[in-house]
Amino acid sequence: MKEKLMFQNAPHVRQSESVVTMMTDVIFALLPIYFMAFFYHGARSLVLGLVGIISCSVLSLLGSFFLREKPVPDLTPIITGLIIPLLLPADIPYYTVVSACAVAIFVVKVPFGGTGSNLFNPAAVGFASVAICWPELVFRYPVTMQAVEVFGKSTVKIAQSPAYSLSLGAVPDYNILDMLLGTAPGPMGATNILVVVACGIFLIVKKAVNWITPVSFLLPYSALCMIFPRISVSPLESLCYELFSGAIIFGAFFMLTEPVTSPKRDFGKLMAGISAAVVVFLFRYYGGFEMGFASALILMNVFSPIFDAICESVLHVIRHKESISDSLKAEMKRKKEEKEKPVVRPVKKVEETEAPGIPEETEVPEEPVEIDLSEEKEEEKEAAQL
Amino acid sequence: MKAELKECLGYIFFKNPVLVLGLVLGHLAAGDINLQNAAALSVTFLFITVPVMLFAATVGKKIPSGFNVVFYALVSAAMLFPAYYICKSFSATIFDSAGIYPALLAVSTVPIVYSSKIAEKQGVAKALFGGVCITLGFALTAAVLGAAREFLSSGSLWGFKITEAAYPAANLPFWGFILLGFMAAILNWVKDIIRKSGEKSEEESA
Amino acid sequence: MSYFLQFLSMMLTALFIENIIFTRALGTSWLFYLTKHPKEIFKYTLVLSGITTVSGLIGYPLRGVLHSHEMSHVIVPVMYIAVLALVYSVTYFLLKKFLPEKFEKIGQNLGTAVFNCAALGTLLVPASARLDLISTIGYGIGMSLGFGLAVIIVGYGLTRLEYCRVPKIFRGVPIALIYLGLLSLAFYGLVGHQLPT
Amino acid sequence: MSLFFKGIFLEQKKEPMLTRSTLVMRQEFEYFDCDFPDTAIDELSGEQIIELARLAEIVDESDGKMLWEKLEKANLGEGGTLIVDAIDDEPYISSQMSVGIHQPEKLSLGIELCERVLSPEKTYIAMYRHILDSNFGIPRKIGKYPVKKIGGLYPAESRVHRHLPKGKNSVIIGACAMLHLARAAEESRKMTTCFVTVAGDVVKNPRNVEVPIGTTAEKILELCGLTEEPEAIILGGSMTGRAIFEPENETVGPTTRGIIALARSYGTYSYTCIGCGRCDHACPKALSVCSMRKFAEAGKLDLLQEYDVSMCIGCGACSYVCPSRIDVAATLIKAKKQIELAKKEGTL
Repeated sequence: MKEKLMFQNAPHVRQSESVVTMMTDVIFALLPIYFMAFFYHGARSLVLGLVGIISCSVLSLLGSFFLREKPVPDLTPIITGLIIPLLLPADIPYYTVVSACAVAIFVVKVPFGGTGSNLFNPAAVGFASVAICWPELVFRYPVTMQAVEVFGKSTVKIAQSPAYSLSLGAVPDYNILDMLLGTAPGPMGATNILVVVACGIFLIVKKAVNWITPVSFLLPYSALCMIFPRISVSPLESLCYELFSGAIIFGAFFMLTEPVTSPKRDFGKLMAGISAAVVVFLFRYYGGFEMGFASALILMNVFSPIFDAICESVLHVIRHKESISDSLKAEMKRKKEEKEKPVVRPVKKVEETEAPGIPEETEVPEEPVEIDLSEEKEEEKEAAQL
Repeated sequence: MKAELKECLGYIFFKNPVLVLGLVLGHLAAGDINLQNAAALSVTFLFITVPVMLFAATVGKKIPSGFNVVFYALVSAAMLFPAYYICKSFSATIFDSAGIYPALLAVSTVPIVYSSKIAEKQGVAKALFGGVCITLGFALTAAVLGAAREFLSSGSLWGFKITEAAYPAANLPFWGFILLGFMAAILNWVKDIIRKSGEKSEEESA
Repeated sequence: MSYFLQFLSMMLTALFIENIIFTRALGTSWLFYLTKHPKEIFKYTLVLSGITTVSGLIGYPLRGVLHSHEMSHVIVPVMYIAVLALVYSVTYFLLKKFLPEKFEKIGQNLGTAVFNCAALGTLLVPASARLDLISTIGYGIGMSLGFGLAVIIVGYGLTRLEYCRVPKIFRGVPIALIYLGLLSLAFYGLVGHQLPT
Repeated sequence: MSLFFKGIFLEQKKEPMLTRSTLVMRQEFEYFDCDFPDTAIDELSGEQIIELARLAEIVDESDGKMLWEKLEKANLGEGGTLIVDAIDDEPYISSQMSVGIHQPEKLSLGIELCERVLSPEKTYIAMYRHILDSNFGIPRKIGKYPVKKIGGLYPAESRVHRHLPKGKNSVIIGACAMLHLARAAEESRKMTTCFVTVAGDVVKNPRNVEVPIGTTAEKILELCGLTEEPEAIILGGSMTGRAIFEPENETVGPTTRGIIALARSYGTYSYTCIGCGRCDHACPKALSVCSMRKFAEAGKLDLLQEYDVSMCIGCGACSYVCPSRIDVAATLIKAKKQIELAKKEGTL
């Protein structure tokens, strides 16, 4: 009996749901959107999705080989590979999707250390890099209900998306129903609002994604759109136009809730949602870019640790409620005594502050970066004498 | 001669001013868009570093530490004029694409910090040699980066068109940072390989 | 009143939208030397903005004259460096005479605070954009405050890198550069086009 | 928000063990001789009961202290409450509840003796309510003492204090200790046995057993029979126990709650953390578990202290919930020990 016994850590009962099940839920939530894209734009959207998945997973295998760790069977690159084509138009050439996936894996994930430690949302960075590089390709969308040829030049008529006409301040010439059902031209996966919302709710019910970020993003954003409409239409209508154009709802359910880069605590997620709403609102109104959502998201990823730190300080006070209130009472008592008998104020010690800028004694400014190069210091020194 | 060559290579690879010490990053990231800009930056860098090193090694020591920075800035500003004429020689409209970056080299970290921290303590010959090697390191990095970005963004080298543009956004500042980051990583990788092969040869010999 | 609005709008654009580090990459090597406590960095930016506004004021009439000159690409920067040197030496001696104990604290580093790319960039960019006096000052102050903001943001981001499994060859300068690149990608999304330098 | 949901929901899997009667291992009992053998049980005075507990060396299984010390020191004063701990909120484990259910009259006798010593104003038996996967109804009263159902999520221990009136002190005594006190009073029998739940998907007939203290885990497992070779054997609770390698020389003590034999072991393989924040959500003490794990792995003990790792009660809720199968609780408990070590050496 003895030889087969294995060691395992404290809680010997574990939840049945694992990372793999969560990721498969997200993939299942993305498939109906691909079906709708196939319905509107023909087989090319499926081929684009396939290209996205293959390039992302191959590159991430290469990356994990490069990181010299054995490739762990995780599905995050597949999700990135599925999300990127959904933000692009259906008739985009294949090399753009491959370059977006390459940027998403090789610039965002591999240098920062694999799946768990990327500081930015790979899908957002991938899409932003493609949108900046080929704006004329990314921001013109084929008209729906016409199959785009899978290979070769696409002959489908091109039309501007409602988001573009909104950024010019003109009322888009598609009514709200069109945009709900997705017949308005736009990014492949982000126009059929009903299907996207349904998949989002499916994700929230399956607990693969938390419900706080999308809700705390969509509510303030719609409030802002109603207060400051860009187009002279009734506030409710302007809200619908703003919300249904420009991949806002798709981004709220699939990109904003990416677990690695969003804050960890629920209160932090709330703060992130609200500030993301404000930043996306500003980006869309004053940004020079039609698709401001992706770059606003990258900015929000920078502030997620700050929201966590705020939460932690609030909770720290709550946890130490009693000890803090006791010390406060003691403080008040001490102040009362001080008021009664005057005390000679001790001379203030001149506290020396560490001089900013370059520490003097380093012969060559070897560590320009504050990140500790501890294990490389000696090797750096003997390199200096080289 | 072998020691100097080894030290010069050391400056270029192991103590590359840009990739390892992180000295002059902004100019390369935003200013170094094509090969001509790289050449302009390197020439200006040469004309600034060598005289300032010389000045620091000889006169700089005597000036009190807080005040020598002014002289370095004025010397490098004075050296901007000859650099201007040379830059104008290889292309008239160089300053439209390079903008203010060649002129900004005058107050970059090399003449201000590197000279007052290192060149003052070295002898004249060593400071001069150090200055030349740093310029070499900078020029190599600038050339590689400039060529890569020009080829990617407009498919041409020094203005002569080779292919059509592969990645038009390569000349933007954020791609400059990312490419610099990857070049620095490749440099670390090369250093690793050299160190490992060095250790392996020591094991065989020991 | 409209002057104040113009000043404010110029300052805000320079502070957030056209941040000096992320969109023009001026003074990035300072970023690595300065990643210290936010209070320290704020003092630094105050010194920077003070000196650059003063030298901007002095340099404004000279700039108008020199722009017509055909070698203006070189003469304007040299003039500004000379003005910076003048302002620096004046503050150097004033500090030495009137506030000696403060002088010991930041004496040696005052030089590096004044003569860096961020300071000269703050003077040259409004010059090459031919802005009038009010927006020059606004833009200058905005750029130096933007420098402080960027240093704090990147400083905070870089401390978070310790908990990522960064591979060995990317540690130190390379990963900081890639982080900076991704941040300026986000700011580029706000601007939408490449800024003239 | 994480402030309101405290702890996690666990299916208790208590079924075959709870309703089956306790199997008693054949053993000879030890007796003690006290100097007042003839006084009837209901005239025993407080000191005599404490003397009985001391002679019988009864150990309270909820916290491992000696029962007579607890009885001596606990002066409840007016308005105090006595709580009988029969809360088995860990899956598989029901050793304390089985005492209350299968031997109610002995338990109520023990509680009555304790009441005479402490003279509390209110006494009740605490039981965990969420045993949903079995059609077992928790009794309303055991003997003449009411049963208060402790609701909420795992871990329930930390929530018992919430049911008490503010400002009044209270005593928690385990149900098995009460039983041993009753036996000591009736047959002046020493405490030589302890109650252990034997469970797991490999055990042939899982049930609660009463075994002498010090018997090895292997003998107990043979008592209940094994259908196949287990991959992991756990000594203690299913959430806070530890995996053992040699069952033949690991012995059972009064505070061991159960022995669990599992067919498949999780091992220590885990994916990378994707920062989903569920461990923060599950922590009953509202600690920032996700960042603390990162600090613990990076070895930053000062930051860990700042994030209050000392308040971690080691309940294992975070590791249970983690989808990447990371042993968050183990890392934090190890870091906590390192901090105490560092504090002792004065490095921190």
